[in-house]
Amino acid sequence: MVALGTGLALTGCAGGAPSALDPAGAGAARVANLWWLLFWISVAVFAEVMALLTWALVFRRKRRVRVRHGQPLRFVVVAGAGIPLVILVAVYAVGLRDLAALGDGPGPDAPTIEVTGHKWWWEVRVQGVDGATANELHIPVGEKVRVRLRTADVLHSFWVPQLMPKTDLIAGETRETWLHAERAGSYRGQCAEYCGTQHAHMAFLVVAEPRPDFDAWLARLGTPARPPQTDAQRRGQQAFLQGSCAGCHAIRGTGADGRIGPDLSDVGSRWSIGAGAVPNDGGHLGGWIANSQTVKPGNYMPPQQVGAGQLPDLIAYLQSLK
Amino acid sequence: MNARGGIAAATSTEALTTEQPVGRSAGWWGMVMFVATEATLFACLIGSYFYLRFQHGGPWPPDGLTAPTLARPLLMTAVLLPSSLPVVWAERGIRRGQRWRLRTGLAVTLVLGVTFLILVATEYAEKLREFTITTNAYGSLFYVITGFHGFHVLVGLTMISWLLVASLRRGTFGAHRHDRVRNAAIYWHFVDVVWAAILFTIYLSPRLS
Amino acid sequence: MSTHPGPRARLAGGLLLWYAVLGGAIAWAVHLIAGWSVDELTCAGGSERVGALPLRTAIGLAVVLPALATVGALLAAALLWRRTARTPQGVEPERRVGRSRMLAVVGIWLNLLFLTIIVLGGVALIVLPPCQR
Amino acid sequence: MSTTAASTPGASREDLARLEERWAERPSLRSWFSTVDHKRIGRRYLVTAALFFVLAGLSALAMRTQLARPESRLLSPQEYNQLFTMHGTAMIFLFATPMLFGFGNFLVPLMIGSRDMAFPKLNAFGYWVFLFAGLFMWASLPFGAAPNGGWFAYVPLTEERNTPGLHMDVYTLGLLFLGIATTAASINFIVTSLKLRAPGMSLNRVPLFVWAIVATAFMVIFALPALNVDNAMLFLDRRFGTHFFDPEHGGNVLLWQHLFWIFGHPDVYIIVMPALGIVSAVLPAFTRRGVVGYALVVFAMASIAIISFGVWVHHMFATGLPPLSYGFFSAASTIITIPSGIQIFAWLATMLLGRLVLKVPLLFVIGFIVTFVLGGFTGAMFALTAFDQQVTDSYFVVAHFHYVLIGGALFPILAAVYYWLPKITGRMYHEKLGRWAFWLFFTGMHLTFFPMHLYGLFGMPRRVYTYPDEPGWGGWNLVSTAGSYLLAIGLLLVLIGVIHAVRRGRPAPPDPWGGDSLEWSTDSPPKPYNFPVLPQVHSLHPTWDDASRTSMTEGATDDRILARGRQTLVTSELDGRRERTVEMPEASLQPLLLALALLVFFTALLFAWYPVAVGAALVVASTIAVWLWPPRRPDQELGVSA
Repeated sequence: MVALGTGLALTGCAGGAPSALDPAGAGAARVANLWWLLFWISVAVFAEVMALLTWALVFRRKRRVRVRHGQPLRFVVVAGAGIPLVILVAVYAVGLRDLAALGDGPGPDAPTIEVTGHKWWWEVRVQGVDGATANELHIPVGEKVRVRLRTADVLHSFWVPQLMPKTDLIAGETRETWLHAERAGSYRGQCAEYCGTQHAHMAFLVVAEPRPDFDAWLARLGTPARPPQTDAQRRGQQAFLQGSCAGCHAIRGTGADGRIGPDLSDVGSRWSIGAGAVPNDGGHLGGWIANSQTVKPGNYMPPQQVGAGQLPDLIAYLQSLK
Repeated sequence: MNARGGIAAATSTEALTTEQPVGRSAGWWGMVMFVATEATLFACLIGSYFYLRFQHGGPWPPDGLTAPTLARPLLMTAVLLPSSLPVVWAERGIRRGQRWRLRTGLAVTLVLGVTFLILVATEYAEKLREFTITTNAYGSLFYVITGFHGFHVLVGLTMISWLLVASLRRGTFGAHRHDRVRNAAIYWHFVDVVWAAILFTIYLSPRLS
Repeated sequence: MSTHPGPRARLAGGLLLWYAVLGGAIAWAVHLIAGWSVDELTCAGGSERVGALPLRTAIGLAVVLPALATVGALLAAALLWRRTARTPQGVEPERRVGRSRMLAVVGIWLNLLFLTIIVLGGVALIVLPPCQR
Repeated sequence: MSTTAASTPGASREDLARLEERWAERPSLRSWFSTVDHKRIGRRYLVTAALFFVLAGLSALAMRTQLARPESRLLSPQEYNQLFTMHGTAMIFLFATPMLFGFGNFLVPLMIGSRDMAFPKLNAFGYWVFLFAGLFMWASLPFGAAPNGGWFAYVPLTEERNTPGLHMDVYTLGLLFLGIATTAASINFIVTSLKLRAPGMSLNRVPLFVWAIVATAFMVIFALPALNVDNAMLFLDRRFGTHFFDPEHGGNVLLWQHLFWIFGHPDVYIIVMPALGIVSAVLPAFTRRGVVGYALVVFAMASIAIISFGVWVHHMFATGLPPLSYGFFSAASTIITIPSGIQIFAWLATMLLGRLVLKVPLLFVIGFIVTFVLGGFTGAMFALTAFDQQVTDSYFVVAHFHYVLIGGALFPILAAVYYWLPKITGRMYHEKLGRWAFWLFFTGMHLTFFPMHLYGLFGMPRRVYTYPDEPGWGGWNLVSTAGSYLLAIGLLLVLIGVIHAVRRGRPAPPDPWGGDSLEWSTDSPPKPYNFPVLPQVHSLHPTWDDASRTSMTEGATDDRILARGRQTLVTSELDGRRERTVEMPEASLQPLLLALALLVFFTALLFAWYPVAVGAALVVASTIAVWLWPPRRPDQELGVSA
């Protein structure tokens, strides 16, 4: 009963969530298939156990029932060891096959995306491209892309449920995984290894897009940020460069080259502020700049002394960086 | 008895159902279990040493530190390992009710143990000039493992002196009452055996390969 | 069969009983520690050889030798099981034979179980490349 | 089946008076602090562990309330992170193990027919250390200095530079302190079960609960050192600048994980195993027959105890080690399911052949089977590396281990509470109240944790203080929260039931259930000396067999009454052959003093008052020296020749 309920719930409610049961790529698809195999085996065995339990409860409670002192060892051995052994060995073999499949990464020519975990955001670079972005990486649809994982501080874990199982980011070492998406779309990922105060807000987005769009993203990543177009944006840029912002953040082509916080060269186009803390719109951006501690308590950006007149300019400038 | 007859005898129902282990006291089991958990502690430390060493790769000791020299550690071994013998001799003595053997044996072990600790101190005095516990992981391992063992020697020596003081009084140990002697002896043998493992790990293994 | 084995035979028999019960467990522990540490540490060092041996052969030894030791323990447990099938006449009835019989059953099962694990580990060795990440 | 064994004692009135004089502790403040009676100590373990359970449970309720809705701001992330760390740490270390050890303390000597544990003073010492260590850790919470690195405290997050302050020092020192208690209790259990069994209790007649406690104790002996080494190294790293876990200076962060899980996985079974023993102890009374396949169940416990040491890397399947290493651990993790399966089917067979008496303890056992089996399925799934990498560190794993731990430990613990309440307090509980408690708890438990499987699969990671409103997350989280309140009400009813029983319950007969093991052949609650006559055991179910029962009445012999001193019997390790009588220690304040000195020692280390710590260490050493000082005896008795 419980198990059937699960079945319904699993198929009914997963749509739209970053669900491991709604795979969009080769890695996650294998695991989803494995899950359904395991699920149905579990349902069958659970039904068996419940049937025996019910039998006992229904027929062995009567006062007249005769207690039998026999030792039905064959039953215990067959049902408790024999059948499970067969199932487990089979499942173990399937598991090994899938493990080997997950190890079957991209060829040497595949693009390599370098992801560095920070408390609490993701720095994204592409091998051979001189530029960085944050909390968002693009991959071409239908191709395997190598992802090289490092951490700048504590352990994190790189997890895109719809595309690929987790790989931890280990301090002092480099790990590799790969991503593959069969259909275009945006896939939510999140840090899965507890990493301190704001572990909850360390999400990222994997955007799978056709190869030309991916190439365009690569090109944008390697070129200077869009220069300011309006007066407000120009004043905003000035405020950015003269204020304390540039000490921590970089914007390509402006001389701002701080490496402590995320590179902001394309901040206007990002899906969120604070690695999934709030949506990326003017109001939230202003709130973040004024005092990000109210938005994402504990993060490393101190409240900024920005004049009330400067804030709209700064917002306008940052939003124009697409 | 020939070999074949021996095997037949050893695999008879009688022999196979022999109680083994049998007849140990509660105190003996308590001490053995305590030593077992302590031995696991040392195994974890030594395992950590090799784990860090092989994960580190490259030359070991790292950062241009020199591999430990062998002269002093071998001298320390020569002092510590034989120190189990007087304890055995003392224990056998008290089993026969000979209190003088107990006192003499314990005193000799005490001297050997203290000598060992003095040698550890001179070793540290020299090493501390080259690296400390905070220099790198190797330094941390070196001092923590040897220091932890040194602490065990100290605890063992405290037991030995405690026994010695107790044995100087009348009415404490005898042929029928020597559980405490036996338990302290087990602990001291353990401290000795662990030293052999540490000698291999800290002093000999960097010279291999 | 001698009914009054000497003290040495008794000691050997008593120890054989524990080999029958725990032999597989210890063999498996050796297999696991050796297989895992040799694999992980050799790969961490960037080599695929342990001394003169290729890594696969070295790990293979860590599978085969413990498996053989476990088979030995299984045979010993089976022997113990047969020897305790009937209560012998005379000295000390029942209790210690019953106790040994139970240990024999436990031993047979333990050894079978550990043999299975070691064999499955061997399968992994055949299927998976030792240093792939 | 006997219900009258205790009312016709085989010992004479004079013997009983002498035993009373030797063993009874007069109620006084001093005796409250100095007691060494395993039954009083066992009760204290139970009450104290229950207190810590309430605290950890309230932490969980606060967390569930925060998670009821997406983007909730009820708790700050700093508060939430301390709460979930304390919840996990306390449930594992301060509730589950001590609670089960409490039952062990109370029951093991009774079940094996002894008058106390092998080392009664050590037993008292263990309790005080447990109490102080628990208070030491919880005291940090009101100051906002509680551990906040998760119960497995991964480095480098828990290193000084990432988590400054006392948080993780409380964790490392608290667990090192507590480890002393757990180790002491384990050694005591092993030695007690090896040496103090009643004559005739050979290994094949040892109650399954005692087997479970012994297997657990062995796991503790060999697993806990790994945790202690780990914590000691972390403390040294944080406080004294060593570099064990610092990759920039030759350290390695995975060393922490290896050592932690070498302890951590056996610890899962350290918690579950005694609970499985409880199930095997409860079933015979309510099925009117012994558990099917005694030897198989013993085998299952032995094999789980051993294999549990070889599966730790399955907690590290996402750390990127070579897949072949994973293969070995995956094999062991898969196969460890089999002994559990054997036990489950042995219990089912027992129920299918016996006559079920559906009282509250059996209800909880049935709840255990349903829940634990579900947890077992997901457990077997985690053995498969590929699947594990997808769901580890998600709410799926949270669901899994709550099914295993609540199913595998809490259900049996509650069964045990109802089953042995008459023996412990001498009072019967209220059956109807118990049934209500069961159904609320059972429903609440599944309502809370079943949905976690779902939102785990839907991609929600664990240990987040809040979450965005993704489809399938918000709604199911609300269900979980509602369930957690239901669960809490069920547990509240258990508490009310216990209080009601103690205050108003009917007096309990010696054997209200018709149980099979020796504790049912003595008074409820047992006299300070447990048994007027130590039994001679003739079978696996001594209370059910005439020969064993009469050995305590008509067959009573002086050498099993032992009224001339504070004595009990020592028997041989395997066959339970009688060896000699031993003198048991009297009540003493030394255990409390020693534990207090250790408390000062660890507190001083926490606040870096090192001279105080050295002073406390000297007090520790001298207390032990006095404790063990040999009593003076005449030379003749000692057997001294020179």
